[in-house]
Amino acid sequence: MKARVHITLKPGVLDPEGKAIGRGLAALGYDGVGEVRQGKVVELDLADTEPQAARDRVDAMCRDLLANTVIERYEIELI
Amino acid sequence: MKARVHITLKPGVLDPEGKAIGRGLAALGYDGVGEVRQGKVVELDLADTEPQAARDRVDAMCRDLLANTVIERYEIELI
Amino acid sequence: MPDNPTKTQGAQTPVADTPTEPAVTADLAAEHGLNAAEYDRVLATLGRTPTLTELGLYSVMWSEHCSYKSSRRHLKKLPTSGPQVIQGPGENAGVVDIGNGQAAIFKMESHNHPSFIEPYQGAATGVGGILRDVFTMGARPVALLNALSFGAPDHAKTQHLVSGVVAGIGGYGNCVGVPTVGGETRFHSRYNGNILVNAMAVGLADADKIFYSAAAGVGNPVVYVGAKTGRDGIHGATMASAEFSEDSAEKRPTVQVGDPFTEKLLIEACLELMATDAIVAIQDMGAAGLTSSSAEMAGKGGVGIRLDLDRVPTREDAMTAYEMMLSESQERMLMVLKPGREDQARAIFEKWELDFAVIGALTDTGRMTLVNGGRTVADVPLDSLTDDAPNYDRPHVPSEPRPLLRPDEVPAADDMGQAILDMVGAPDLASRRWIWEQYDHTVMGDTIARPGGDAAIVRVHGTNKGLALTADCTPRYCEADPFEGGKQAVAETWRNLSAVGAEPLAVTDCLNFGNPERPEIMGQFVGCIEGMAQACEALGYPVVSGNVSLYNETEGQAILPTPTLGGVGLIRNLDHRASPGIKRAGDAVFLLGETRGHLGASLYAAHALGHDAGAPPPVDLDLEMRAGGLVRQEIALGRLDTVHDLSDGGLAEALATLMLAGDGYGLDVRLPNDPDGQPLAAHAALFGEDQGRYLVCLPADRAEAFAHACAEARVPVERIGDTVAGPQLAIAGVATLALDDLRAAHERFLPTLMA
Amino acid sequence: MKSAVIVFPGSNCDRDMMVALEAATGRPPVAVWHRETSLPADLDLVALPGGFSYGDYLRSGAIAGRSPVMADVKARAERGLRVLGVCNGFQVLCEAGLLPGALMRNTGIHFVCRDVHLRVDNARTAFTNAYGQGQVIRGHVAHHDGNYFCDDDTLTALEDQGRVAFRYCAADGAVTPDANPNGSRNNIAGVLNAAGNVLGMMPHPERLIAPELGGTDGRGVFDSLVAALADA
Ligand SMILES: Nc1ncnc2c1ncn2[C@@H]1O[C@H](COP(=O)(O)OP(=O)(O)O)[C@@H](O)[C@H]1O
Ligand SMILES: [Mg+2]
Repeated sequence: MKARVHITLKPGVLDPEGKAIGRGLAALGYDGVGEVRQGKVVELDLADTEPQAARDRVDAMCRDLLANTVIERYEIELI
Repeated sequence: MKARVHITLKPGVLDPEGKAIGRGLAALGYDGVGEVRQGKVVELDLADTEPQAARDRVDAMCRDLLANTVIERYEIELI
Repeated sequence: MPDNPTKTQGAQTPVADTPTEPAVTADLAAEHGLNAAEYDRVLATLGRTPTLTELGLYSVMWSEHCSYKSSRRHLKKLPTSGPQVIQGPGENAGVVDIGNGQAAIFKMESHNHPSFIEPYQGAATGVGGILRDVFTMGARPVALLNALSFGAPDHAKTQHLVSGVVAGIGGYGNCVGVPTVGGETRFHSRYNGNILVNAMAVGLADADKIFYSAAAGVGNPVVYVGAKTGRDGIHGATMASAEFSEDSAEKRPTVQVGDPFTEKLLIEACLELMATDAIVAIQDMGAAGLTSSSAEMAGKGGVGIRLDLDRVPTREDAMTAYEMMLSESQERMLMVLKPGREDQARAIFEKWELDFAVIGALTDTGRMTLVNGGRTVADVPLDSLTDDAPNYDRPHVPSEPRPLLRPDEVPAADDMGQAILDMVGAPDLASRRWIWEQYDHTVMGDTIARPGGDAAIVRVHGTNKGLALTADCTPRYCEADPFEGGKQAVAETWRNLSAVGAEPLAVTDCLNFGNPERPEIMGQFVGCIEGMAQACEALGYPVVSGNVSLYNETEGQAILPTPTLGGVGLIRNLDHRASPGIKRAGDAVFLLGETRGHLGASLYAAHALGHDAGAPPPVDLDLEMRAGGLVRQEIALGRLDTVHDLSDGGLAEALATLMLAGDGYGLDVRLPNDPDGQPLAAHAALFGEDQGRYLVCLPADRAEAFAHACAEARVPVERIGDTVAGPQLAIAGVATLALDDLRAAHERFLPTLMA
Repeated sequence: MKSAVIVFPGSNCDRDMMVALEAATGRPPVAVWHRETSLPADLDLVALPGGFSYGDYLRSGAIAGRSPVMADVKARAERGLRVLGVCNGFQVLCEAGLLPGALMRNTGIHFVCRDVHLRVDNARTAFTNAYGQGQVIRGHVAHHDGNYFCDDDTLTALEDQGRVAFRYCAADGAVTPDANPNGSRNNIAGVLNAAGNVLGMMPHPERLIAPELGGTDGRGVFDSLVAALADA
């Protein structure tokens, strides 16, 4: 089984890299681009076979390491 | 309209970050985690209203700035 | 690997391809960059058709990048020895004696093509590669420099390339924890399609603990350490040896991705193992990876080598012998250990979480034998890969000499003050702060002179000695007159070292040129080398390491000839050193050397005329010796602490720099006269780029003694004014400029370009 | 004073920190490898040096913050051991939960290596008593992720309890946006835990300990620790 974890900055936390991308796009002439936010995806190959157990384990990994909940939130997708 | 661009390293390209995350998880006692790959997500607010046009424009942005197709590939999702 | 015989009868071993691989033909050889004559030579050497793996070996080992086939005979002209030289060219890096049983180890290398395709990773892996060249010899890396040539500031790709290259150099060096202390950066349209990224690394070791690459000891284990092998950058060496075309970015295989974290662990692990006596020979896997490292180690040692490729740590499935041998995965090293030391070494690498594998053994056959999946996939004489590689005497024609450019042929600015501001803010002279603030230049706690001066100074840890480091070249001069340009590049590094008070020890170089198959390009190459050779000879300043990068062309447009020189000097007592910033009001300001107002090939002429014109300024090596010697002597005696040499932008640039690097002081000066005491046109006096000059400031009460010392050393000198308390540059009869305006002009260019 | 410096894979200011500590305390600190499960006994200080532990992969300090030795660092800090984290060490302390908040990417996106001015916001701590209250000193930063973030409540608590040790400021001590090299909230350069025995700071005091290195203003941090111990 595979899990994909999407990690994004919490709303309200300033995202300097997203902003820089936005400026870069504007400089290249792409207009009409509003807010740009950047995040991370971590893809994991898992030995688990049971979806709920897998999800719980990945959730624990997120809280333990993958995300810093002071600034980030995460979403888990099993594939 | 909103677009979400997933940017990942092409298969076979070294992903030191993914490797380090994998090691970090193993050190915390999470076993059964196979390969870990890490990528980026960029979320864009777009003024476009027509999906195909929006997709084409985001595709151009990817080739121009968001991704380096020498080592990365990307996937566009409209939401 | 006791089950592997160390003696093989090469010619009798059945050599076979993996069944699924394409048959080797002359066409396939051509696609691998081997021309018809070269392929015939392979056939004759082997007496049979090569396997695909063998074709791969020849293609990378005979590439320009690895074989130096166009440059070898000319590189021999460079002086490479001297009492200070412990190891000259031919090893991974050059080694010079710095006294007290210590040695400085350094080298410069290009990563031009990969940086154009993927600026961040290209530049980053360039730094990683040059660091390995240095620590593979037993040195702890202590400093990095980089010499960058970008296209015109307004070219569509420039901003993106600057941003990626600078981030990549910083990203790698900062993470590894080696300070990036200097370099140079230029912008010129001739680099629009082919930027240059040259990186230099400097390390320190005990002079009696240097590690070399020549393998020895039949039966000794061959060990692979570091990161795993993937399909990265296969054919990087051949790529670095071919011209670019518009679609290269599409066709080329993947460039390598660097992992500075693994490199940091590799440095620590290698240095830990080097503290034992387990290593016989060691070499990093650079261009052409496992192929060149194994061939060169065994070739140099005059032994044979047998590798069992099934034991190579790989990170991808089903890699073929061809792929493993040609992979340019980063952060890997090859070593030959003393027998029985495998476990000791393994423990160290495992502690640092790095791969470790015994992948073969030395043999007595003089051949490289590769085994994979039970098959012998290659078996070739080592000499044919290394010493007997092609060696060409390419036709070369000298460049057309350019006429002298008289000052009256160059328009003088109406507003000389504005001209000075324009010059100080021009792309070639503007502050590089935006770049070096992205580099950690103080990590390791020994950076005594940070970027921004003539040469950076890094203290030898735990002592009061320092290494002075600089990288320089003036490609405009090399284009106008390769011989004088080659001389000048050497002299400029020498001058930059002298200006901080360092005794110049030796140089490394990175020779970047266009397509050597064009006689006019080959002429530039030969001219520059001969000029460099003359200067190095005259200055007692040998070349101890270097690198050649040819085929820097896109669509037939070659780069400017760019022989980048990296100079290393020694300051024996750091209490006595100099820097360009004005330190006090009331100092006498002297100009050393002769000012003739030479505007040929100058930045000013290029701006005023809209194109490069005229012969470059000649370099008088005898005067260089005398002036540099005097400056160093006065600094060493503690009598001189404010020095700046004159180069691009001439006197105007130097006056501005004295103020910009100072603590808010000003200058009250007049223009110098020519050697006959006659006045010069203001634009010629201000912007002429006559060589061999220094601007110095010293307390007025010592002015007379200083002038006397100059006369004694036969160094022409003129007192041109004084330092003052007010933040103003006042040039009598020419202009008065506020320090704030100079600073604003100087700091504007890069932040604006990169915004 | 007996001190230890923790070495993570990828630490690169460990030697610099040891040099500074030895100069201030007169005795060489002990290097502790991250995989140790306990610190040496009778320590007076443990320092987490700068660098790129685990390559700063995932987030700066994230993987190192969970390495084996950190459990004992936490336990001993709770019992009052002084802990100093500089740069990557500060990031590790936040990730390990010894200090509140997080260090994010600099707002300017780039790595930044430069001298800055720092205002000593609280000179009554074990780490800052050698400075005057409100004194403006020279600091030196070299980081990519030095942008200190915390929520509003945490910020109020830090400021009300005197737990901001240093702020980035202009030469005259004014705390202005221009003087902020990384976008930190309220120009925060260093914070303390509630008990005052743990300090994390982005500027590198160990790089400014001699005139030839560009200044001596960093010495105060180490001298303060020595003085605090003598007073205790
Ligand atoms: N790419 C770079 N990286 C680091 N430092 C640089 C770079 N480019 C220029 N510098 C620094 O900027 C200063 C000016 O460079 P340059 O004009 O080449 O000096 P000089 O004329 O004395 O050789 C030097 O201190 C140099 O080290
Ligand atoms: Mg200079």
